[in-house]
Amino acid sequence: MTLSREQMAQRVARELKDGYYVNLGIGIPTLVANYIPEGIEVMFQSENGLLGMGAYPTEEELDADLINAGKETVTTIKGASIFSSSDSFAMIRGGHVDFTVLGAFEVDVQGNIASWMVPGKLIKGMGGAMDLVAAAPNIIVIMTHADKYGNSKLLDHCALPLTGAGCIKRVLTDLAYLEIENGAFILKERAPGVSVEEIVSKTAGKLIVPDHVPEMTF
Amino acid sequence: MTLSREQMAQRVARELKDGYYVNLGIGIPTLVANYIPEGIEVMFQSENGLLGMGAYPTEEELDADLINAGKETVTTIKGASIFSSSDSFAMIRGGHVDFTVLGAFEVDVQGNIASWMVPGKLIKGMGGAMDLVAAAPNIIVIMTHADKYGNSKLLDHCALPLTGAGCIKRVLTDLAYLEIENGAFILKERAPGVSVEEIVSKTAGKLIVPDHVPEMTF
Amino acid sequence: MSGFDKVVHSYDEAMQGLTDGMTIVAGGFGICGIPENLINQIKKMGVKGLTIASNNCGVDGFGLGVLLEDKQIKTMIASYVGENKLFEQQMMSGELEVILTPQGTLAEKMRAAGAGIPAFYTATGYGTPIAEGKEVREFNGRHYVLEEAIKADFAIVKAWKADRYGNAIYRHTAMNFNPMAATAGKITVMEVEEIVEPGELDPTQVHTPGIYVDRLIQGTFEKRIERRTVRSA
Amino acid sequence: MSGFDKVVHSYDEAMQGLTDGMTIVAGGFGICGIPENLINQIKKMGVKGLTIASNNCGVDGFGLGVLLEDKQIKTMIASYVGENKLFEQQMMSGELEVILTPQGTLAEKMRAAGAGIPAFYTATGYGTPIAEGKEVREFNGRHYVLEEAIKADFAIVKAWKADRYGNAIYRHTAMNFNPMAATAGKITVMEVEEIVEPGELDPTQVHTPGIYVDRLIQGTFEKRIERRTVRSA
Repeated sequence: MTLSREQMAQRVARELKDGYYVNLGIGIPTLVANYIPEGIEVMFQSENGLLGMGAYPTEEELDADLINAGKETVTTIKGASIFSSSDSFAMIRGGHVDFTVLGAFEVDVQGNIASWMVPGKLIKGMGGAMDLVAAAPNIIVIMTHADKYGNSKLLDHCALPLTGAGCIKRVLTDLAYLEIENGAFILKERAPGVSVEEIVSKTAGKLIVPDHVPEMTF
Repeated sequence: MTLSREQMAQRVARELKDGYYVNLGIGIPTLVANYIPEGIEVMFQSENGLLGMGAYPTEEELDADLINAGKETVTTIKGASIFSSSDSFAMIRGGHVDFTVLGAFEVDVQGNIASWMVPGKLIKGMGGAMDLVAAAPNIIVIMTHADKYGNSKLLDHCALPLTGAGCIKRVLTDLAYLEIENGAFILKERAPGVSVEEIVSKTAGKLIVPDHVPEMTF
Repeated sequence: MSGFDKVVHSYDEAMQGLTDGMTIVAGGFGICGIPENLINQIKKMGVKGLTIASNNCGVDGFGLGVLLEDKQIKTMIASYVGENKLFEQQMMSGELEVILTPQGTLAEKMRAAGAGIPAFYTATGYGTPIAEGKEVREFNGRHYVLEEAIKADFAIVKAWKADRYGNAIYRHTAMNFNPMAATAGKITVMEVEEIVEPGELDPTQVHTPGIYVDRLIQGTFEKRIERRTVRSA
Repeated sequence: MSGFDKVVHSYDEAMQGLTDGMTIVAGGFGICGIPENLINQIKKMGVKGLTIASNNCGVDGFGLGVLLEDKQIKTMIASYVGENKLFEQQMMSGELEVILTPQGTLAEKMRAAGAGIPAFYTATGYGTPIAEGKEVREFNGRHYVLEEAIKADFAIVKAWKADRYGNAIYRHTAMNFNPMAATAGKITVMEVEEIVEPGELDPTQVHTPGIYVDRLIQGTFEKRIERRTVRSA
C-alpha cells in the first residue's frame, strides 16, 4: 500500500526532535504539524515573519493582520516572535531553522531539487523555496515516488530547472524513505506492503538497497 | 582673530536646515548643538543607535543604559527611536542622515580626509568615522587651519592615512570657510579680522580666492 | 517640530511626483499589510510603465492587482505571482515583464538598498536559473551568488501606528516587507491606521524610525483576507 | 516546552565548552550593555589565545579589559580601543594583535554572519588602509570594498528581559551590538536582568527571537558609567 498523505506527514514527524524550530512548506508538509510525537515540542517558523505559529484562529480570533506563509489566517503561541521578511530570511539563510519539510517535482542523486518551474507551464514563482533549500541544514522532501504516468521522480539528474543544488539529503515518498549519499539514493525504509522490487522499478536514479529494508509501521 | 571653538560651532550651525537629521562627531562638532538657529529644528543621531538625542540627564534621570557615541550619559527627546548598531549604520551608510560634522587632521583638494591615524603614534581606532565619511551626502569638517608649528592642514594630498577618499566638500577652519571643487579649495568666507593673505599663506593645497571674500559675522 | 512633521492630508499629496516609468518598492505579503490606498491612488493617477518590486502582485481587483487593469505595470519583481488571472494573461502575452526573485533575496535586496550596500552574496539560487548571468563565488567551500540592491524612486508602505515624525510600528505579520521597503525609496510614503503624537511610542519599540519616512497619511483599510482559515472554538 | 527552555543556573554552565583559541563575538558599546558576568566567567576559566570581536575592549579592570590582565586575548577585532592602558602596552609589545574595523562594517559583519551572507560590499574604508588587500569593485560609478562576515564559536550578549525561550528585549542604547552578536555565535549565551514567562513579551516587540539563544542566565549587573555627564535640574 502506498502511504496516504496523512501517513507521509506522520512518518516525517518522527524525525522531529524536542526543541526543533521547524519550517513546513505548503501542502502535505503542513500536515506534519498534526503528528508531533508525544513528549516533544517543536516551534513553527513561517517565513513571512513569524516564529511560534499556532493553530488556525476561531471566528473570534480571526485577524487579517496575522497570517502564515500560505496566506492562511493563524494565531501565535505564547513565546512567539514576529519580525520583518529580511529578519525572517536572515534566520533561514543563516541556518538557524533546524528542520524544513518541502514538496518537490524531482530530486536527484546529487541532492538537487526541482520544485518550482515546469517549462511551458505557467510559472508562479519560487516564493521562499530557494532560500529554504539553500539554507536549512536539515531538509526532508515529501513527494510521490512517481508521477501519474509511472515516471520516476527520483533521478540521476533532475530534468526540470533546479530550486537548489546539492542540498537534499532525505526524501520521503509514498513508497519509501531514502537518504542521499555519495551520489546515490539509499533505501532506508519501505511503506507497509510495498516490495523492494516495486521501489527499485520506480526509482530511475542510482539506488542502493541494503540487505534488510525495514517496513514502516503506523 | 581666529575663530574660537564656540564660533566655529556657531558658524557650522548656520548650515543647518529645518528638519535635518544630524550626526555630530566628538569634540568641537558636539558644540554645534548649542547654536541651532532660531526657527529651525534638527534631530541628532548618535551612531551607537539613537535618533533623537536630548540633553545631558539630570542626576535623577542619569541612566547607565542611555549613552551617546561619545559614551556620555544622555536623554532622549519625544519622538526618539533606538535601534541596533547595524540598523544605525544602515541608516548612516544608506545616506539617510542629512548632515554630519567631523573633526580631521588633514583634508586635501580631492576631498580626501585623514582623521584617525598618525603613524608612530598610538592608534586608537576609527570608530564610526570611516562609515560616516563614506556615507553622508553632506559633511562639514571642522579643524584648525594649521598645526601648532604653522604647518597647513589643507593640502594637495593628505600625508596621513585616509579616513575616506573623495568625500569632503566643505571645511570650516579657525580662519576660513572653504568648499572643495574640481581639485581646489575655494575660499568662501574668512574669520573676522583675518586677511586673505594669512589664509593664502597657511593653505598648502591649491586655493582659489574669489574677488570678494566676505567676512563672517557673529 | 515643523521640519519633522511628515503628515500629509490627501492621497494626491501623498503620491505627488510619481511619474511614468518610475520604480516603486511596495510592502506587503500576499494582501496582508499592503498600502491599499496608496495603490488605489496610483491607479487613479494613471501613471504607466512602472517597475514594481513587491513579494506578490495582489489579487484580481485588490492590491497591486488593480494596477494591471489599465496595464500600468511594465515590469514586476516578485517571488510569487500566482493569484491573479490578469497577471497571467499579461505575462503570457508579453505585455508584462516578470523578474522572479527568491523571497529572501528580494527582502535582502530592499534592505541592502536602504543600508547603502550595493551588493551581497547569498547561497540562495546557486545552481538554478536565478543565478544565470550572475557572478558566483566560493567562500569557505560553498558557492554563493552575487545579488544587487533594489533602489526605488518611491517606496509605499503600510504601518499600524506612527507618530507625526514618521516613527512607526507594525501590527502582527502585517510587518513583513514593509520595514525594508520603507528604507529603499528616494521618497517613502507611509499610510497608517492611526497617527499619534511624538513621545507616545517607546523609542526601543519603534520598528521604522521616522528618518525613513517622507510623507505620512492616515487612511481606512479594507484588509481583505486571502485565505480565511478558522477552527471551531 | 522543555526543548525551548534556555535557562541555565550557573555561569560555569553558561560558558561551558569555551576553550583556548576560540573566537568570541561580544555585544556592548564602550561599557554600556556589556555581558559583564559572562566576561568575568571567561576570566575565571582562564582560557587563552582568544580572538574577540567587539566594538571596544572595555576599560582597565572592567568589561573585556579584565581579559587582558592574564593575557587571554590573542587578537582583538574592534573599532576603537583607546580607553585602556593594559591594552596599549600589549598592543605596543606585539603580544596583542589588533584588527581595527570601522564600526558600521563591524556591525554588518556580525549581522552577515548570522544572516548567512558570507560577504557584502560597502563604501566604508575605500581608499584607506582598511581596504588594503581587499577586493574593490565599482557599482553605479562608486567604489566599494568587499567585507566578509565574522562567525564565532561563542557569542556573549546582554539583554534587559528575556522569556525562558530566549526571546529578548534590550533597554535604551544598551541594545547596540547585542542583537547582531546574538546571531553570530555557534553557541549564543545571553545574560539578562530579568527572566519572564513566555507570553509576557509582545511578539512584535521582541528584539532577539529565542531561536538565536542557546543558553540564558539571570545576573546582577554593576553597569559602570564611562563618562558621567549631567546637567543641573
